[in-house]
This record gives sequence, structure tokens and C-alpha cells, in this order.
Amino acid sequence: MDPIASLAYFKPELILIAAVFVILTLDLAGLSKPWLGYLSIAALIGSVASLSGNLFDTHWLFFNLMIYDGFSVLIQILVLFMVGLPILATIGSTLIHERQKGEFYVMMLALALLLIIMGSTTHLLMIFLATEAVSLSSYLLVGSQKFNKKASEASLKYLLYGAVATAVLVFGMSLLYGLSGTLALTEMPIRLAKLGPQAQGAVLTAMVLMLVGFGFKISMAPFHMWAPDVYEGAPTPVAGFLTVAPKALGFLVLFRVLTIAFPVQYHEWSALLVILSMLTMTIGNVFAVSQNNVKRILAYSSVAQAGYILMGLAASSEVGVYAVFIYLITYLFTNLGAFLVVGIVEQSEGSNLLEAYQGLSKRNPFLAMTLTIFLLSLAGIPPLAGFIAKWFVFASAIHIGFISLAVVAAVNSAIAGFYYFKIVKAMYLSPGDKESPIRKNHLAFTAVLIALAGTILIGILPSPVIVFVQHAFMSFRTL
Amino acid sequence: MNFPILTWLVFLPLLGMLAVMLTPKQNEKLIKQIATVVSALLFLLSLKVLMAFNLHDGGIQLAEKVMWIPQLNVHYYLGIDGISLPMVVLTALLSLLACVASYGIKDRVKEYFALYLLLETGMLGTFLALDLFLFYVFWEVVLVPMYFLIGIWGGPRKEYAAIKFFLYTLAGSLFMLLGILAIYFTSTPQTFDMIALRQNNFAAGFQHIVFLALFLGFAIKVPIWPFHTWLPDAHVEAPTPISVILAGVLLKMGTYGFFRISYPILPEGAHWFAPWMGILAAIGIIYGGFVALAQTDFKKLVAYSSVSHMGFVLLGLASCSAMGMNGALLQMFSHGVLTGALFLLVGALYDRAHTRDLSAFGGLGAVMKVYAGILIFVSMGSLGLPGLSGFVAEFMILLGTFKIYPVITGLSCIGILLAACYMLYTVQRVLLGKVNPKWEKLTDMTGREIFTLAPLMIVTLAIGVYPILILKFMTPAITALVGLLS
Amino acid sequence: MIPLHHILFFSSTLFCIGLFGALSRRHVVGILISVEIMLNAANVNLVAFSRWTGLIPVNAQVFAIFIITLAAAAAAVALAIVLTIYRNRKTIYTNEIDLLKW
Amino acid sequence: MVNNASTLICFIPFLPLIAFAINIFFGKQLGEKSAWVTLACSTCSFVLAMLVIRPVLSGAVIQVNFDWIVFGSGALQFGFLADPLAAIMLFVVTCIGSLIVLYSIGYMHGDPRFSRFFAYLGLFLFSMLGLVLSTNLVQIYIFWELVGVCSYFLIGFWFEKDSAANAGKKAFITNRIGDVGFFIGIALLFYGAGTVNFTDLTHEYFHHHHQAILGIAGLFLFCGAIGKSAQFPLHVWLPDAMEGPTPVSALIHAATMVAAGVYLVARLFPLYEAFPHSASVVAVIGTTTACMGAFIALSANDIKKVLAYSTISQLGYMIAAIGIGAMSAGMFHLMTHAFFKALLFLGAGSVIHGTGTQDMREMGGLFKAMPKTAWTFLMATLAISGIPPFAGFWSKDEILTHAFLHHHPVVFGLLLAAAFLTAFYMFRLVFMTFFGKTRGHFHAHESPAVMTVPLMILAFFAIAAGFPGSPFMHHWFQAFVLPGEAVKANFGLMMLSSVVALSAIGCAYYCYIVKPEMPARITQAIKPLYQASLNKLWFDEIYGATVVRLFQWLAGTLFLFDQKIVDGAVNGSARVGLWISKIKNWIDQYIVDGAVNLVGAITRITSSILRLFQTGVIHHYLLVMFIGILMILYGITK
Amino acid sequence: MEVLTAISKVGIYVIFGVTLLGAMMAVTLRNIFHAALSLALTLIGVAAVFFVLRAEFLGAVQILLYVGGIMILVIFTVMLTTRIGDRTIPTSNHQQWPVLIGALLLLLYFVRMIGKTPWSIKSELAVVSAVQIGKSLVSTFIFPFELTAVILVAILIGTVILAKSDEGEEKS
Repeated sequence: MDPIASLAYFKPELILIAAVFVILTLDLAGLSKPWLGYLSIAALIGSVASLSGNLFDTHWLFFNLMIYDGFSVLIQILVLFMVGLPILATIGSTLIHERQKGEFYVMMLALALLLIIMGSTTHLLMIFLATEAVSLSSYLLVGSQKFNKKASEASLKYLLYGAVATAVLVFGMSLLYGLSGTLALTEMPIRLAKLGPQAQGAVLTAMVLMLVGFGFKISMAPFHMWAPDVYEGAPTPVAGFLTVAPKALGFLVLFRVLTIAFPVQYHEWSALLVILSMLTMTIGNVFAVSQNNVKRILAYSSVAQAGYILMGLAASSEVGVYAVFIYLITYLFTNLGAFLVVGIVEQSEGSNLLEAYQGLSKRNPFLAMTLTIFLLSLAGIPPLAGFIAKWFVFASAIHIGFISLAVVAAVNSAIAGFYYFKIVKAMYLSPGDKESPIRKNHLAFTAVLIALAGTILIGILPSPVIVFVQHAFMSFRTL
Repeated sequence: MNFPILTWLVFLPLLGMLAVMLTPKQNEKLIKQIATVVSALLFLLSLKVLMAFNLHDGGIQLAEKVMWIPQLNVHYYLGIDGISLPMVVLTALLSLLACVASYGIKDRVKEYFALYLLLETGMLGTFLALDLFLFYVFWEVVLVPMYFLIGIWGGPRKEYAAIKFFLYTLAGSLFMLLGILAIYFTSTPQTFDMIALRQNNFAAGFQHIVFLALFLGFAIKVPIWPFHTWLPDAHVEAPTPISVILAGVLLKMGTYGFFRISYPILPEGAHWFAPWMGILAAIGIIYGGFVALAQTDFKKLVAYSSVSHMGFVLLGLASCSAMGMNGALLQMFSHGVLTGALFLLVGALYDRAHTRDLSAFGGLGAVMKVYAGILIFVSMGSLGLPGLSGFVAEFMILLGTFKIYPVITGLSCIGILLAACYMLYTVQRVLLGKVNPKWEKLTDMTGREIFTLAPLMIVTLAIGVYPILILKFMTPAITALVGLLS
Repeated sequence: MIPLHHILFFSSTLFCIGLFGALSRRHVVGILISVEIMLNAANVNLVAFSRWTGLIPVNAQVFAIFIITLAAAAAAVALAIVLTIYRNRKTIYTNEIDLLKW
Repeated sequence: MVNNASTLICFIPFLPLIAFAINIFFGKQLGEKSAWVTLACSTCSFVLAMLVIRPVLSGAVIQVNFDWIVFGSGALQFGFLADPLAAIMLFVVTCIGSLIVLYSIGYMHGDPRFSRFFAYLGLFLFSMLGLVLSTNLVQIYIFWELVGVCSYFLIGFWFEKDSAANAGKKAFITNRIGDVGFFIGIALLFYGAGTVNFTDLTHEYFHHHHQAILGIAGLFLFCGAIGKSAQFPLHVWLPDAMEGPTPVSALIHAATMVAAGVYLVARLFPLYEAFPHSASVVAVIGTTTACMGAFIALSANDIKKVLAYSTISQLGYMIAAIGIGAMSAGMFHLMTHAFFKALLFLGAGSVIHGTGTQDMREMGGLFKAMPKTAWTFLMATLAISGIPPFAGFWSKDEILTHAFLHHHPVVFGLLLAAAFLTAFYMFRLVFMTFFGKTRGHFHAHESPAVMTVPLMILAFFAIAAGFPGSPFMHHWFQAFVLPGEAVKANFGLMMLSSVVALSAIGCAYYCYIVKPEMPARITQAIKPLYQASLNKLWFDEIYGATVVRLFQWLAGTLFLFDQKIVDGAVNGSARVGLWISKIKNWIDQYIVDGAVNLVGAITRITSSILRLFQTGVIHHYLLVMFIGILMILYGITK
Repeated sequence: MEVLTAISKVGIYVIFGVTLLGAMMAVTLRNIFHAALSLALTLIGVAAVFFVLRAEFLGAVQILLYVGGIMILVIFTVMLTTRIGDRTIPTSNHQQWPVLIGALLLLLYFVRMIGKTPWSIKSELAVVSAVQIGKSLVSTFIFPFELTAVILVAILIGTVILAKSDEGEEKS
């Protein structure tokens, strides 16, 4: 499809682009910051609202550089929450300096756009461009609180690690191009098949090098080392965003690359991902156990969660694909919700240590309860969303016969219960020193409520989500 | 089906929980009233189910089946049969009594009763669910409120006990989850329907593995030796009403799992593993008895006695015979009643003396006459005195198992002996001997406490004297189950 | 013309040198320099492949241009971040920047 | 008549139960009137029992049944069975029971838990009657346990005394040991024979189903009797049980409950008859017990202890009798013994009531102060010593005759020796208590009529109860119990046993009246034997050192095991963790405190160590990435 | 002609050599400023390789953007954060020897992999002109081309946030 015709399917992105520039202008014009925030959210809602027609038709846009399928629609909807909730929580928060909020919103909107693009392409060039752009923006967001030592350090680590990972990724991409002679993933299987078995080593090498780049994005062990530091150091709304958005897109891209470009090498990458999945979840969980900083616990937990999602990817059966995306969706609400609560507490207490959470159940029962629900969901306790997700990943492993993987995951889930309940324990069981109630921040509470609603609703009525993912998968399969 | 009685049974407490949450924190009286009324209604509902129950039908009754997650073929499927009915009645009864016994809770009343009602939903749901998915959901729902109830309102080492309980059970249930998934994917057509799954003849090797996975989940809950170590801690630290629920209902969930899932769906696995279960049961019976004998903490003693008594349930299960399994089911009921009563008694004593150290007491028989009478009564029930329910159950189990595992059963008989030893030793240390002047001022049982204990005593006596009262509900279902096993 | 292999050997060597540098430097800028070398290795690859194997040769070169562009953007970002860290911590040695750990 | 009786039979056990219920719930209001409730109920039971026994005497068997437990295909029935055996027991229990209730009114007068005592008595009578009327082994087992628990309550009635509390516990647990065997026996029988109903377990049945397992079942079943009837080696509880009030000792630990073991063996007589090996075990145990009890009784100084060992000895007689095949004789002795032993105990109770001591060394010369008690006591003593024509003579002689005639010379000899000892120690008791000079400091007085009247009634039975089985009535009793059994009186043996008894009395007279310093000389002469007797053959010490110690050790060890090993894989691994960090606080905080279980501890330690890999230094992170790449490449292209 | 070819071939290897030398210096030199200068040498070398490979446009871009842009940024950074003459502080960390071994292993692996792979080499070597690139940038790749604008704007904003010094902000 040529660019002009493509624009018809490009309305959400156009709205976001427009919003980026409008808000930038209005910011310079001195519009009050909360209004900029509301506008940004309105833009996000508008972009989702502009989705029309049959969502599950597949279209190629911009000379096949972009693909518009069920998954990209899914991403467009998810982005509303991934970006919208942190923005909503930031409007009344002091975690992002008031003066920077205008730029912050612009950056977030730009990221929303880039994330959508990242999720709607099967072209190496576009993948690189979007991935790198998302990374660069993320580095900047992490470091945006520039007088915060931890934030700037996190930003630097993120930058350096990301730069090396991207370089490896690009090198892998260049090899892949050399082998296949094309940048479009869809053309690759045939081209690669022509090379014969002699080229298998090179193909796998290219794949592995690319895996490093995406592994960095999804914080897959052994490429996860940056994640805890960055998540801990980043401003909390940004950290929440980072644990869900780039990771979700990383998974989508990885899924696309592996299934579209390397279906022949399924056995290799599947076996590899099984091992890495075990490694990731184990490292994430084991490291989290001895932490006493809530944000860092959640950071390691999000590494571990990546391991669970990898289970579905490793299986890569139909159930596996459902598992990946259902997990991502539930994880979005749950983990983001948890980070939002952490942000509220941090703003009030100025600390993320477990001590700050002691007695929270008395000081603000609502916050304590919501955080507990998020943690329970992360631990996979029914009837919350996390359980459905866990159910699917376990199902995918069992279904395809990865028994050892399933067992490792089960053991890991039990370990995870331990540290999640460390937080719960601090909130409910330990007596706190302070009695003063936590200040109310209605917008942030609204954001938390939305995440909470998602967490509970998906848990009780998962059907719509499953149906959506099924349709997305169908449209993807017709490629 | 005009009135979805089972649904009401499961979700009425949830409604109650919402009502409690909407009540202002200060209005503790209203909160207690709500919880009590809900629990009482629940008990009445369970009686209604009892009335509506068809005695001659060994299958599922009053079933309610609605599609829940069509993509996964998950149904909202509730139903009751002779196996779950006693458990439901027991749960409803103990819930009501423990709720009344909870009036003594002073701290964070609102949260307590909200969680308590949530717990009720989880327990009843577990016993009524006939869909594996739904079963797992309720199974896990029980965990969370229990964690808080132990962790917030418990004793000095409550945090340790609570997390230990939680993690142990969570670990077990995760393996159970794997087992459930394996069953689902292997069945044709793929289904979570426990009843439909009985038609599947799974391969023997598969049954063995899956049985083990499920066993792990259930065994930890029961708890079967050597997975029992969470139990003493949890029991000792939990507040009295929660100990009652824990011992009275939660432990039964584990053995219920065998009755409901492992045995009917995996008969081959059951036969394969039954001897080992018998051995574990015997070890648990004797081990629990001996360890109970060594206790000086009243509550811990009762806790270890639970290990011993639940061993009998397992022994009955291991027999795979009608009599043994009938006995096992009866023992579940009876142990729930008796141990519940014992914990209430321990709690009553603790409320007065603020210690549970058995060596600190003595001669209370002269000071607290009613208490003494009730304690002796319940102890006698617990040690298997004929005429009380414990005896009938243990008798049936031993008699039913004897033919199949004579040696194991013979050894298990030592458990009866040990029960006499530790219960009498306890009675002696608490009630007999000279009165410690420190305790001369202790008041006797209050009306509320007697109210909580009297129904349990009546039930124990009624079943002990005329067991057909309850056996008639169980027997058809057990017969059907034994039919599946052979 | 020299064979493709030799250019690939060259680019691989370049990549490995860059990787070595990225891992063995403790000066932040040193690491960034090494990363640039790695990117260049990829670009050399792309150009070589566009000449030898690419179906549509121009694509690879366009890709390379985007890589260079983004590398430039990355360098700008890096500059900003390095300056911030220098302002906050008065150091740009990686082993001294370890507030966030364990 | 029979139909009528089958209705009435149901009321017999439940009347005392009603008394129990009334006394438990309204005891406080009733005060001392509660005794009359129990008395009324037990008397009614006695009357009803008489009505039921009448048809039985004329050869009818009365039986009622109903389902009790259902399981799968089968059901276990409960009911009431009145046949000759049951009828005898029924008579003994209701009769003696009523008398003792009456006696207790006087004896327990003024006790703070007066009504409770009579409640327990009611419960006991219920249980005992239920036991007696049982139709099958399971039912007997159930009531067996119930009488056990009543015994527990009544022994420990004065629970403020530690010795009483301990004695009650000891009695119950010792009985439980036997009951475990009993239970296994029931199970074996259930699966071996397929039935536990007495009406099915007939001589003919065992004749046709002669499986070895049934013989073993018989042995296990006998365990129950060993416990309940205080046979060697489980007899240790009975002497201690004397801590209870004396009427209780009389009723439960002399006349009725302890006889239940004998009753059980008699019930299963067809089984033992069919399995001579099992029967010989019974005989050996019985004989041993008879001699042992008599031997220990020689040196006891506590009046009740003497009677207790005497009871043990006499029960051994009965058991031995059944063991050698003299079932009817055994039952006969059971009945006569019930009367005279109850009388002995009540007399002893009266003495204790009058003097306030139980130690015979402090008594003496009470004959004048308590003539009624003394006379009745003397009757009973003559009965137990086997002096014709008192009841004990006929029954004991019957056993000896059977042993002699059926070629059990060893049993005969030993039982004869036991008879000698019995007469000796009983008269030792009489002489020390009622004759000679008063040694203690008390003012003895005769007991009230409510106590002496039962004594007199019992004295009547002690004299007369032997006649139904004597040649004067053509051994009517034996024929009633076991129709068709040929019993012949052997006058030679009668003479022999009478002579033995009389010579024993003579010895006692010589030792304790003529030459009071004699016993001390004799004990000096046979010191080891005396010590053995005085220390009750050291049974308690041996059990204390072995069984009890073993149990305590096991309990303690297993608990430690539970704490340290099973659970404490935690603590173990915590200790392993010590070397990792020497800092104690760190351990406390991260390991001891946080460790939840084995996995938890290991995870925690691993975590605490592994987290150090997250150095915070970016080039380390990159190194990990690099190593990862190398390993993956190596792995994937291998 | 053959001589010329030979010379040009030798020339190519010389360029390779110089480039690699520059790269090695860039990653090993202690003085970070010298390292930056060595990087410039490398980049120019790579640009030369581009020219050799008939990718003149890219070579030009390389010189303009890289040598002209990125190099400036790098040197800028160095100058803002380091005293240039400072030689005393080691700029390498302690893991250089293991990493060196690893890098050599990786190189070995690459060499073997490259040698083993049957590259599907076209019969005729392609030459891409600047015009072609320009055309494709405004046709096929119009979308990323435009997108880059947005990206750059976003990054610009972010960079500005970081770089601009707000005196008024208190340290948090």
C-alpha cells in the first residue's frame, strides 16, 4: 500500500504525532501543566477511539514497511494504558519535577507512537529504528530527574548497556541481511532456506546476536543485569512504564522475528528459550528474595516475569502465543498498578524501603489493599489476572511437554510468593512507626483504580481478552 | 432450577464481606452482627441442602453449570454429592461457631471479619466446585485470607507461621496446578469437568505422574508426614477461631482432594500409590502421636494430634475399600468437629490464663467445672472413645484397612494407644491434681463459649451413638467411588 | 576486487575490537567510542552485503544511513547523560558509579 | 413373654444412663438426693433384669438388633442379646450394682462431688449392662471402652490427689494396650470368619471353619481380656486403681468390670475350644496370674491392696478355668467371686470408713467395734478361702476338679497352691484387722445402716451363691451355662481343697494370733522372696524402666527430630550459612528470622550471595552479557 | 591493469590495517582524548572502505555525520568531563585480559562461521548511486524518513531537558 492510502489506517499514529507537536507548542506557550497532562490522555484516548473498521484485518502499509494486524491493534490499545496510566499518575505527583512535566508528556506521547510502530512492523529497518528510538527516549526519561544521583546513574547504565546491546543487535541484523539479502522478515524463510544447511551456523549466529538486542529489551537473563538498577533508579512512573512497555513490545518483536523469520530454526531457539526462561525466572526470583527495597523487589520480579512470558514464547504453540500476550496484558495492569502504588508511597514517604511500608494498612487501607491485590496477582493467586496469565504459561509448557520447565516455573512461583509477601507482611503485619495517613492524590488513585479494575476483571472474566488475543493470532497467522 | 442454592452458599459470604467493608470501622458491633448473620444464614442454607439431598443418589445433585471461560472450556460448575455434603455442613457449622468465637477479637475488627467471610467463600467453593479450574481458584482463594488471619491476629511468631503456611501450601498447589493442566491436555475431549474426566482412561504411567503431582498439593494441605511442619506453627500462632477453621476445615480440603479428584480421575494412580500412602499414614499416625506426647504447649499438642488423626483419614483412603473410605470421610467430619472443639477449649483457657503451658496448670477441674466436663468429653472423643464420633470413624478405617494392609493397620493401632496417652496426660495436667493457687480465680465458661461448644458436642455424640445419621449421606457416593476404583 | 570473506573478516575484527573496548574500558566515553566502532562494523557489513548479496542493494545502504543517524542521536543523548552524571557525581568512571547495586 | 422381654431388655441399660444424665445436668440442684435417682434407676434395672432372665432360665434366647454402621454393601448391627451367659452377668451386675449404689450413699456422704459420683455410677452401670448384653464383638468393644473410661473417671474421682489422677491414667492406658490387641483380634476375626456376632460364632461354626488365622485372632482377642481382667502382664493397673472410692473398687474393680475379660473369654469359648493352642495360652496366663496375685497379696499391708491382688489372683483362676475348658466353672466362680469380693471390698470400705486408715498394721481388734462389718467380712473370707459350704468353695472346687480330671496336673498343682495362699493371706488380713489389739490411734465405729444392710445382703449371697452349682442342686448352674456338659462331683478333691484351705487358715492363725513375731522371722528367713512379694515383683519398676522410658524417649526424640531435622532443615542450612558471613546480626536478620523452610533458607542464602554479583558496575554487567553470548553461541552451534 | 588491481587490492588491505589499528588504539589508549582521535582515524578508515566498496554516498555521510558530528560530540564530552592531559588514571578496568581472550574466541568463531557459510553472492556486484538512495528515501523509505524527524524531535527535547542547567532547581 502506498503512503497516501496507508494514512487511512494510520489515524491513531497521526493523532499522536499531532499531539506531540501541539502539546510541545502549548507547553512553550505556557499552558498549565495539569492541562497538558489531560490533553495527553485525551490524545491517547482519541488515538484508540480512532481505531475503526474490522480490527482484525491484515493490511500492509507504507510499502510493506508497516503491518497492521491484530497484534498491532492490541498494542495500540495497550499503549493507551501503558502510557496513559503513568501520565495520569504523574499529573499530581512530585516525582517528576513540575517544570519538566510538559516535556515529560511530550516524550511519553512520542514513545507511545514509537511503541505502536515498533509493534506494527516486520521490517528490520523499522524494527531497528523504532527499537533504538524507544531506547534513546527511555534513557532520557530515566535520567530526566537530573539532580537525582540514582536517576542519572540509572540513565547512564541503561545507556551504556543499551548501546552495546544495540550494537550487537545491529551487527546481527547486518549478518541476517547478508544471508538473506532482504530486510523484510516475511521474505526471509525462503531466502534462508535456499542457503542450505551449511549456512545454518551463520543464521543461528545472526539470530543469537539479535536475541541479545531483544533480550536486553525484555530483560532476559543473561542480558537482564541493567534492569534492577535502572528500574530502581528511574523515577517511579517511568520505572513502571519501563517494566511494561518496552518489555511488551520487545516480546512482540521477538515473537515476530522468531516466528516469521526463523520458523525453520524452531528447535534451536525453542530449546534456547527454555533454558533462558528457566534462567531468567530463577535469577529474577532468587535475587529478589534478599532485597529490602520495594522498587528493587518489583524490578527483580519483573525480570522473573519475563522468564514466565518466555515460557510461552519457547513453546510458541497456539497456547504459547496466547500465553505470551495474555501474560503481557495482565502483567501490564498488575505491574504498572504496583509501581503506581509504590510511586504514591514514595511521594509521601520519600523512601522505597520496606520500612516505609510498615503499617501502611493502617495509614491507608486502600493503598495497602490495592498493592496487596497487585502482588497477589503477580504471584498468580486466583481469581486475579495474574492467575489467568500464569495458567496460560503453565498450560503452554505442559501442553507441549516441557515438564521440567513447568516444574522449575512452579518452584519459582513459590519462591516469588515469599518476597511478594515480604511486602505484604510489612504493610499488614509489622507495626509502623508513623500513624499519619498517606496524602491522597486523586489522579494517581484513579490510575491505580484503573489498573485494579483491569487486574480483577481480567481475572474473573478473562474471556474477552482471550478472544481478542485469539483473533489477533488468527489475523497474524493469515500473513 | 429455581433457586441456585449452591451459588448462594458460596457467594453469600462474599456479599457479607462487601457489606462489612462498607460498614464504618468504628461500628464494630454491626460488623460482628453482619458476619454472624451471614454465617448463620449459611448454616441454614447448608441445612436446606441437607434436606434437599436425595439419599439414594450416589451422583452429583443440585448441580449448577454455566459456561465461564468458553475459550478454555472452563465452567462455573457447582454440585454436591455424598462426599462434599458432610464437608459443606461441617464448614458451615464451624464457620458459624468460629464466627461467634471471634467476638473476642479486639483489634482491626473490620478487616478481620471481612477476611473471615472471604475465607468462608473459599472453603465452601472448594468443596462445591466440580470444575478443576474453579476448584483451583477457590483452593487458592482460601490461602490469602488465611495468611492475613494468622499473620495479623496471631501469636508472637505469627509472621513466621503465616508465611510458612502460605509458602508451603502455595508450593504444593502449584504442583497441583501442573497436574490439573496435564489432566486437561491429556483428556479427550479436553475438559476440566471433574465428572466428565472420570470417563477418561488415562494411561497408567501418566496417571502415576499426575497422581504424584496432585498428591504433593493435597499432602501438604492435609498435612501428610513429612510435609506437616507448617501445621504446628500455624496452629499455635493462629487466633483461636482461625485454628478452629484451620484444623476443622482447611485440613479436610487436602483429603477431600483425594476423594474428589485423585481417586475418581486417576484410579490407576491411586492403586499404584495407595501402599505408599498407607505407609505415610502409619508414620504420620505414630509420629504425630509421639510428638504430641512430648508437647508442653496445649495448642501444639492439639496440632500434632491433628497430624495423627489426619493420618487415619489417609489410611482409610489407602485402603480403597468402601468401609475404609467411608471411615475416612467420617473421620474428616469427626476430626473437624472434635479438633475444632479442642481448639475452642484451648482458646478459652488461654483467654483466662494467658498461657498455654500445660505444666503451669493443674487442678482446674475443681475450679472450672463446666470447662472440665467439656474438656473431658472432647478429649474422650479425640482419643476415640466409643459412643463419640471419633471412635466410629477410626474403627471403620482400621477395620476397612486391616484386610488390605494388616501390618500397617496393626501399627496404626498404636496411634489409638498414643491418643489415649497424650489426651489423658493433657487432661491430667490441666484438670487434675492440686489447684495452683494462681488459677483459683479463673471463671468458668461463659454462655457464649458454651454456645460455641455445645453443637459440636451434640454432633459428636449423635454420630458416635448412631453413625447412620451421617453415613447414610456418604455411603452411596463412596460406593460409587469404590466402583470407579475397581 | 577482494572477496567478500575478507571484508567480513575485517568487519568481524572491528566488531570484536569494539566489543573488547566496550568491556574493558572503565571510562564512559571509552565505552561509547567502542560502541561506535561496533556500529561501524555493522555498517561495513551492510555495505559489503549490499554489494555482494543484497536483493535490493539500496536498502542496506539506507539502513546504514539510519544507523548512522541514530548513532548520532545516541551520541547526543550520551553527551547529555554523561554531563548529568558528571555534574552529579564528579566522575565518569564506571567502577565509581555504583550507587545502584545488589 | 419373650416379646415382652425383648422390649424390656432395651430399657435395662438405659435406665442408669438416664440417671447419669439427670445427675450430670441437675446434680447441683439435687444435692444428695441425686443418689436416690441412681438407686431408683439401678433397682428398676434389676427388676427388669429379673423379668428378662425368667424366660432365659426356661431356655429362651432374647435378641433385638438394628443397623448401626453401614458401609458399601454391608452393615454392622447393634442390639441386645440375653442368653444364659448374659443372664448370669445381668443378674450379677444389676444386683451388686444396686447394692453398691445403696452402700455408696452412706460411704460418699458429705463429698463435695457427691452427685457426680452417682452420675458416674449410672454411666458405668449403663456401659457394663451394654457390654453384658452385646450381640457382637464390636459392640462389646465399644462398651468395653466405655466401662474403661468410667473406671478412669471413678479411679480419678479424687483427682486432687496426684496418685489418684495417675492411677486413673495408668488404668486407662494399660487397658488401651490390651484393647489394641483386642481390636486387631476383632479385625482378624471379621476377615477370617466374616462375622462378629456371637450367635454365629458357635462351636459348630469353628468346627467347620478351622483356619489358623482364627486361632491367632483368638490370641489377640485375649489381649483385651488380659488388660481388662488385669491378667499378667497387664495387671499393674488394678492395685493402683484402689485409689478410687471403695464402693468403686468393689463394683468395678472386683465384681463386674474386671470380670468382663472373663466374660469375653467365656463368650468366645467355642473359639478357644476349637483352637487348643490358643486355649493353652489362656490357661498359662490365667494360672500364672492366679499364683502371682496370691504371692504378692501375702505381703501387702494396705487392706485394699491385699484385696486387689486377691482379685487379680481370683480372676486368674477364672481365666485359667476357661483355658483348660472349664468354662461353666469359670463363670460359676465369676459369679460367686463377684458377691464375696464385693462384700470384702465393702467391708473393707466400712473399716476404712470407721477407722480412717487403710493400713492393716494400724488396725486390729475391730471385731468388737464393728461387729456387723466383721461378721459379714468373715463370711466373705471363708467364702474366698474355699471353706465349705460357702460359695467360693463350690466354684473353686469345680475348677480344681476339672483341672484334675482333664489332666492338667501343672495347672491343678499351681491353682491348689494359689488356693492355699489365698486362704492364708485372707486370714492374715482378717486376723490383722479384726483380731488382736488395736494398734492405731482412732476411735472405730460401726457404719450406718445404709452401708451395713448391703453387707448383709451380700453376705447372704456369699453363703448361698454356691448352691446352684453344687451337687445339692445337681450342678444346675453348669447345665444352664453350657447345656450338655457333664459335671461330676469328686469328693476326694473336695476334701483335699478343704484341707488345704483349713491348713492355710491354721498357718495364718499360728502366725498372726498365736505367735505374732512369727511373720518377721519368716520374712527374715526368706528375704528375697519376701522382697519380691513386697515389691510386687517389680513390675512397675520394670515397666517404668522399659516401656514408659521408651515411650518418653521416643516422644522426646521424635519431637526433637521434628524440630531439628524435618522442619529444621531450615536451621541446619542456616548453620551451613554461618561460614558465609561471620556477622551474627546478618545471620539473624537474613537467615534465622527469614528462613521459612529448606527452600526458603537456601534461596535466601543463595540470594544473599548471588545478589553480590549485581555489583552496580556496568562493565561487569556487560561482561555477563558477553559471557552469555559466548555460551549461547557455543551451545547453539555445537 | 593487473598491477593497478594489485595495488588497489593492497591499498584496501592497508586501509583495513589502518582502520583496525585505529580501532585498537581507540580501545586501548590510556588518554581518552587520544582514543577519541584514534576513533576518528577508524571512522575515516571505514569511510574509505565505503568508498572502496563503491558506496560513495554512504562514505560521504560517514564523514559528515560521523567524523563531523559524532566525533565532535565525543570530543566535546571528553573535554567537558576530563582533564585532557590526565594520563595517570588507567582507563581500562580489571577485566581486560579475560575479555581479550573472549573477544579473540568470538573472532575465531566469526572467522570460522564466515568461512563456512555459502554466501549467496550475486553474479554482478551492485553499485548504489546517491540518486538511488535519495529516491528510495522519498519513496520506499519515506515513512522511516519522516519518522526520523519525530524521533529526533523527541530526542532533542529529552536532551534539552537534561542539558539545560536550571539554577533554580534544588537538589533532590
